[in-house]
Amino acid sequence: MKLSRNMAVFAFGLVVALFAGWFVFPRVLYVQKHQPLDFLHKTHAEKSGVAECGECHTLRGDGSFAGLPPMEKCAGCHSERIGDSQAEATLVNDYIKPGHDTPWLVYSRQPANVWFSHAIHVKRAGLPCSECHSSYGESDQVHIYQVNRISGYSRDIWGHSISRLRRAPHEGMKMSDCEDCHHKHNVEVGCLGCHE
Amino acid sequence: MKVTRRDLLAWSAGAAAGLLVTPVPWKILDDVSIWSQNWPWIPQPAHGPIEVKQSFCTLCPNGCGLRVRMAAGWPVGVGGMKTHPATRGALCPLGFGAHQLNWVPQRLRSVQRRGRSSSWNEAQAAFAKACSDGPVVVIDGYPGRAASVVMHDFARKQGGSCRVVATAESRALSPYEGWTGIPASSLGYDLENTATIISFGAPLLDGWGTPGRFTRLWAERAAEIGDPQLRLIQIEPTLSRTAARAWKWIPIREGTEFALAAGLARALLEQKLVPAHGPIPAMTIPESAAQTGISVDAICDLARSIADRLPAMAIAADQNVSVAALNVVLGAVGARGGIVRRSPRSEHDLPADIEISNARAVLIDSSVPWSFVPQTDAETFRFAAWDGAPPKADWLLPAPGFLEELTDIPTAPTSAVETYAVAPALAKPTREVRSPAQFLAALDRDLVSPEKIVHARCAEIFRSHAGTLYGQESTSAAKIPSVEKLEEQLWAGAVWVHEPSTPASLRCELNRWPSIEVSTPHTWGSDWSLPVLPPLASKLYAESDLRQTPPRRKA
Amino acid sequence: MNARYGMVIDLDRCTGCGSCMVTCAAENNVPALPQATARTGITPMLVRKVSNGQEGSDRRETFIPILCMHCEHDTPCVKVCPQQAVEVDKATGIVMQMPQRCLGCRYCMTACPYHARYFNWWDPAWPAGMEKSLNPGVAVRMRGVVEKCNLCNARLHAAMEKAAAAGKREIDPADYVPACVEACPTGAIHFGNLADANDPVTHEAQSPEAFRLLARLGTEPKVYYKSKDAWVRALGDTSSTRLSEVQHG
Amino acid sequence: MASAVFADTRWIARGAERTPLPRFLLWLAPWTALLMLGIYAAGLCLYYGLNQTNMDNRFAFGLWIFLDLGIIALGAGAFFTGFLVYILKRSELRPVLNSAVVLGFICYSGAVAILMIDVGQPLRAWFTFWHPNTHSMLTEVTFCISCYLLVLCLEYIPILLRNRQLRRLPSFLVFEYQLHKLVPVLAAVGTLLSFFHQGSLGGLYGVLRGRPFAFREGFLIWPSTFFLFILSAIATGPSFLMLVTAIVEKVTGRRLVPQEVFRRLAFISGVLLAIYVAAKSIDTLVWLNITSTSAGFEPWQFYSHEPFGTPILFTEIVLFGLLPASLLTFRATASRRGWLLTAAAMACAGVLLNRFVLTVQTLALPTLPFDEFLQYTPSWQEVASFAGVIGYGVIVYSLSYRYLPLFASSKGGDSHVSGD
Repeated sequence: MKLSRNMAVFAFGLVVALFAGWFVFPRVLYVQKHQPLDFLHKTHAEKSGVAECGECHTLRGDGSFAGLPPMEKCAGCHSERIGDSQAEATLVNDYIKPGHDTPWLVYSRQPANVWFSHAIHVKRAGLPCSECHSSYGESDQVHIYQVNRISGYSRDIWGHSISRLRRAPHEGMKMSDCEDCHHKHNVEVGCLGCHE
Repeated sequence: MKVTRRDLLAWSAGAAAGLLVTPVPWKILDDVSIWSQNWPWIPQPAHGPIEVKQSFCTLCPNGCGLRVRMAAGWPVGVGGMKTHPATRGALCPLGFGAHQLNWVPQRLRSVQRRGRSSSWNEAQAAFAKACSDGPVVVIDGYPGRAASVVMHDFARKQGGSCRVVATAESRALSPYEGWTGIPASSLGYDLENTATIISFGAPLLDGWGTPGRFTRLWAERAAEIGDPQLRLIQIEPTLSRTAARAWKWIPIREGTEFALAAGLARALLEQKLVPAHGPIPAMTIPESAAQTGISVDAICDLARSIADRLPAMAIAADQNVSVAALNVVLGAVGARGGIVRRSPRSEHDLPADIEISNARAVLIDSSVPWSFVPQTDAETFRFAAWDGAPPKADWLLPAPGFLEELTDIPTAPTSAVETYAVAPALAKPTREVRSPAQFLAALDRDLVSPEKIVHARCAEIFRSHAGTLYGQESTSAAKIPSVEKLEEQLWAGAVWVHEPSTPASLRCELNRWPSIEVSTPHTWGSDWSLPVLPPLASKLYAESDLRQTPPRRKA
Repeated sequence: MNARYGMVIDLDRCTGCGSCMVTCAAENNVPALPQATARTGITPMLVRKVSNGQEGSDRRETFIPILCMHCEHDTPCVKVCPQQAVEVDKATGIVMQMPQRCLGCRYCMTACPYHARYFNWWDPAWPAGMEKSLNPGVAVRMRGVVEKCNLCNARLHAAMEKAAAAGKREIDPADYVPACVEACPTGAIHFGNLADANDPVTHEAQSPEAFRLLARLGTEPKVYYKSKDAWVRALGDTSSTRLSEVQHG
Repeated sequence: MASAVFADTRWIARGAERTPLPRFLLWLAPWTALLMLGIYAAGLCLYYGLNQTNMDNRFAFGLWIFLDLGIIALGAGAFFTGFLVYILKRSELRPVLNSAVVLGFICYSGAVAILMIDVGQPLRAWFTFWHPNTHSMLTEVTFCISCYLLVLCLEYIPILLRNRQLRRLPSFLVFEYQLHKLVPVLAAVGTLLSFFHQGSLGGLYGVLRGRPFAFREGFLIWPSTFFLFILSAIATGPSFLMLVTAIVEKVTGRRLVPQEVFRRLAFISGVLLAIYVAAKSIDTLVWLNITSTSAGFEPWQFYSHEPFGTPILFTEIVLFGLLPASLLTFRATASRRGWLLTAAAMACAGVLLNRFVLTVQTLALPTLPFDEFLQYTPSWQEVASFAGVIGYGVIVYSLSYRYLPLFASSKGGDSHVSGD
C-alpha cells in the first residue's frame, strides 16, 4: 500500500517534469523579436522582377559575401514611397531618408568563430541557396526572430524542433548540420576549415 | 490528505527521472557551453569589406611607406609598402602596431593648462596675447613639411623665428656644414653604393634612419657570413643588435670613438692605404690604442680591411667631428658611396640653435621629441597627440594622431636623393584635435594653408619634369600629363624620387684635424624615443626577453 | 589541395627586430595586456636571443624566431588533447588549434617541447575604442583556452574564397603568405609548400645549412632554420654539452 | 515525534560509543573553516580565471596536478581492498573495507573537484565525452575516473543506508539489499577502471615525447610509467589505509581493527612495494641509458639542476622505497606498531615524491638547448583550494565514522568496542 502510493506520487512528478520539459521549456528558452520591417521576398520577386538571390545578396570582388544589401540598394526603388503600407512608410522615413541601413535581425547569423564562404558553396560546389536557407526566398511573410536566452543564437541555427529529431529538411544550421552535408558530399575539412 | 516527507522524496525522484528524458538538461548544457564560446564581454571585430590603402608613417621624420588594411572605415592592419623605392615593404617593429596608437589611454583628450583641463578658445586667446607681447619661437621636430612652412612663416611674421630639434642622424651630418657650406638638411648617406661601412655605434639595424632602407640593403649585400659584398664594421662597447649582425664587431671603451677615428685615419695615411688628402691627426696609433683599448695591430688590420674595400664611409651615432674627419680622410665626402648632397630644392636652412630666451611664446610642434624641454620662461604651447610624460609646458594641445591628418612627407634626413610624398588621412580624428597650422590660421587669417603649399609643391615637381613616380608601377615624372594626374597618384600613396643622373657637386675643405677630448656617449636602439609606444610593442619587452623594458613614463 | 606548408628561417638574416612578433599579434587579434609577463603573455611568434656562451669580443649572439613547428609525425599536442581541439589538417599539414573546442586543460602545453603554445590567463581586453582596430578575419579568443600559431589561417581562407569566386580549385600561392613572412624587413622567413618538390623552400630545407630544433625527438617539425655558423646549427641538437655551452642571452 | 528523529544519538549505531555532539562539532569547526577557505579560493579561480594561480605558459601544470595524482594514488586502497576481499576472497580484510571505500570516495571526489577548477573552461569540460580523442591518455583518465567515482558512490550508498535511521525506511532497506548483492560486481568493475586510470595517470607524462625527462618507451600504446603507477598505487594504498586507521584509532582512542589485519595489509603493501622498487629501478636504468640518450640527451644531465639532483632519485627509490618495503615485509619490524606506521608513512611519502618528480621536475627542466631551468611557487589560491579538499575529506570521514558502521564486520556496530 505504502509502495503503491509512493509509485503514484513518483509518476505524478514524472508527468509534471515531462510536460514542463517538452512544452513549457522551449517557449521560455527563446525571446521573440519582430523584424524592423515586414519585408516580403515573394513580393519583390514578383513586382520588381528580382529573379536571382545574388542580385541583392552579392559577392564582393574578393569573393567575400556582402550579405544583406545596403540601404542604397533599397533606395534604388524606394527613394519615394511606393504604395501606402505602414512598412513602406517606416522604410522611407526611418531608414532611407536619414540614410542608414535597416537593422535586420539575421536568422542565419553565425558567431564570429565561424567562417562560412558563400563563394565556395555557391560558386564552386554549385549549391542552391535553398540548400541551407530553405525556401525563404519565396516566403510571403516574415517569421518572428527568436533568440536563445542563454547562447544568444537565433533559433533557426538550432532548428524549430527542440529535440532536433523531426525537423524539416534544410532546417537547422548547427555544426552537425554542416558536417552531415559535408559527409553527404564527402567533403573533408578540418576544424579550421570552417572556424577562425 | 497529508503530504509527508516521503511523498516529497518520491515526487522529486519522479520529477528528476522525468527531466532526464526532456530536452531541459541537455539543451541547457549545450547552450551554456555555446555561451562560454561567445561571452558577451569579449569584443569581436566589425563586419564589412576590406580595402587596402597606401600611406606613410608619421611617427618619425623618415616617412616609411605603409600599406594599411581598412575595415568598416578604420585601419585594422599596417604593413610595409612594397613599391616604396627606399623601404621596399620594410618597417620598424613599431610601425606594425601603429594603427592602435590612436586608442591608447595616454591619448591627449582635451586642451590642458598646467595639468588642468581647458579649452581651445582659452588657448587661442592666451597665445594671441603672448604673441602681441613679443616674438614667438616655433620649435619643429620634422622640418620640411608644408606644416613646417606654415609655422615658420607665422613665426617670421611675428618677428620670431623657427628652431629645429634635429634627429641624431641629422646631427651626425652637421659637422660637414662648416666644411662644405651646405646645410646638413640636404646631405645624405649614399648607402647603396658603398662597399664598407664603419659604424661608430650607429644602430644601423635597429631603427637608424629610414629603418627599412638599410635592413633591406644589409639583407641583400651584408648579411652573408664570411665575405659579404658590403662590409659592416660595428664599433661599439656592447654587443648590440647591430654589432651581433655586423661583419666585424670591435668592442671599444665607452666614449673613445673619437680616438679610434683618429687612430684609423693615422693608420690609413701612414700606410698609404688612401690617397693623402685631408688632415693628419696629431694622435699616434699607440695613443689611440691606449685610449680605446684596441690593440695597435687590431687598428692597423681594421685600416687595411677598410682600405681593400673602397668606397668606404664612417657613420657616427650622433654628432661626432672626428668620425666626420675620418670620412674626409677616406675621401668619402661628396663622393659616390659616401656623404652626398641632395638636389638643392630640398634645402630648408633652419638654424639648429637659436636664442629663445627673449621669446614671449614658444610653440612646440607634436613632432618634437618629449625629451626636449625648452629652457625659457616664455609661455610654452606644446602640441601632442599622446601624453608621453608631463613636460614643463604651460599648455598641452591635443594634436591629430596616427594618420588622422593629411600631411606631406619630405625627404628623409639620411636619404641620398630627394623624395616627396603625401600621406592622406585614413583615420577619422578620434578626439577633439587641431593641428598647429589650424591653430595658427585662427590667429592669422591670411596664413597659407598646408594644403595650398602641398599643391604648390606638386605643381613645382610637375614643372620640373624630373625624377620618377613610384606608384603601383614606376613612371617617369616627365610622362605625367597634368598636375591633377600627379596629385591623384601622390594622394593614392605614390612616392616621387628625384634620382639625378649626376649627383650635386660637394666640395669639402678641412685642414686641421679637429681636437676633441671625448665623444658624447649615446643611448639608442631599443630605447625608443617615441612618447608612447604602440601597445603591441609590449610583446618585445614586457612579454618576452627580446628587449629591455623602456623607461616607464607616467601619463 | 594537398599541401605541406612549412618555413625555412634564415637565422643569418634575422636582426631580432621583432616586427614578426608585433605583426603576428596585430593580425591575430592578440591583446597586449598590461599585466602580462614574459611567462604569461601571448606571443604565437616569439623571437629569442641566444648567445654562444662566450664573453667579451668572442661573444656571438643570434636570434631565433620560435613559432608552432607544425610537427608532422606523432604530433605531441594532437596526441594528448582529450577532445580533439588540435589536429594536423590533412589538406595543408597545418597543426590547427580550435579555441572554441578547447577546455583549457593545458595538457598540450606540457606536451609541446618548443613552448609554442600559449594560454589565455585573462580575458582579452582593449582600451575603449581600440576594438575598432581588430582584424575582421580572426575571432577573438576568450579566457581559459590555449592558442598558438595557425599559420594565419584567416589568410588561407581569404585566398580560398578568392580562388572559388574566380572559379578555381587551387589557391594562388601569392595570395597566402603568413603575416610574419610578409613583415620580415630582411626577408629572412621563407614560406612555402614542402610537399611541392619545385618549391624553393623545399630545396632550402634540404640544404646542409638547414636544421630543425629538437629534430631527434622525431616529431618532424615543418619549420626549418638555416645558418652558415656552426655554433648556431648546433642549437638544433639537444645534448647537455650544448646545453651548458649555449646559455640564454 | 518528528523532531526526535533528528536527535543526534538516534542516528548513531546501537552499541557504538561516540563522543558527545558538542565535542564532535568542536572537532569539525577548524576543518569546516578550512573547507570554507578552500571554497572561497576555488570561487576566485572560477570567477576571475586561472590568473589567480601562479601557473604560466611554461609551468602549465602546477600544484593541483601533483596533488591530484598524489591523492588518487593513495586512494587506490579502496579498489585494491575491494579487489582483495571480493575477488581474491581475503575476507580477513573485511573490517577495513568500508573505511577504505569512504577514503577512496573522498580522494576521488576531491581530485575531480580540483580538476574542475584546474581547467580553463569547466563549462565545456563535457566535450571530452562528446568528442573524445581516443589516443589521449587524459581521455582515458577522464572516462575512468568519472566512471569509478560513480562506482564509489554506489559502493558508498549501502554503507550510508546502514545508518540506524535510514534502515528504518523499508524501500531503502530493499534498495540496500539489492545494492549489496551488486557490490562484488562493483568491486570487479572498480578494479578494472582503477587499473586503467591509475595507469593512464602514469601514461599522462610517460607519453610526452617532448619532455625527455618523463618520456618512456613501453608496451603497445602504454609507456612503462603506466604500469609503474598501477604498481606504486596498489603498493601504497594499503599503507595509507593503515596510516589513516591508526590515526582514527589515536583520535578516538579505540582499537578498531585487529592487529592481524594491520600485519596482513603491511605484508601486501611491503611485497608489492618491493616489486615496484625493482621495476622502477630497471625502468630508470633503461630510460637513462637508452630512451633519453636516443633523443640526444646524456645520462644524468636531468639531475644537474639543484634542488633536483640525484639525492632525490635516491630518496625516491631507496629511502622511501626499498627501506619501507623491507620494514613492512619482515615480521620482526611489521609486528611492531611504531615501525609499521613509520614504514607506511615512508611508503606514502615515496609515492607522493614520485608523483611530484614526474609532474613538477618534468616541467622545470629545460628541453631546448637555450631554455633555462624554471621555478614556480603556487599562489595562496592554489594552496587554499587544496586545503579545502583536505578539510572536506576530514569532515566526510568524521561524519561517516560517527554515523555509519565504518569498521563493522557485516553485523552493525563496532567490531571491538573496547578501549577507554
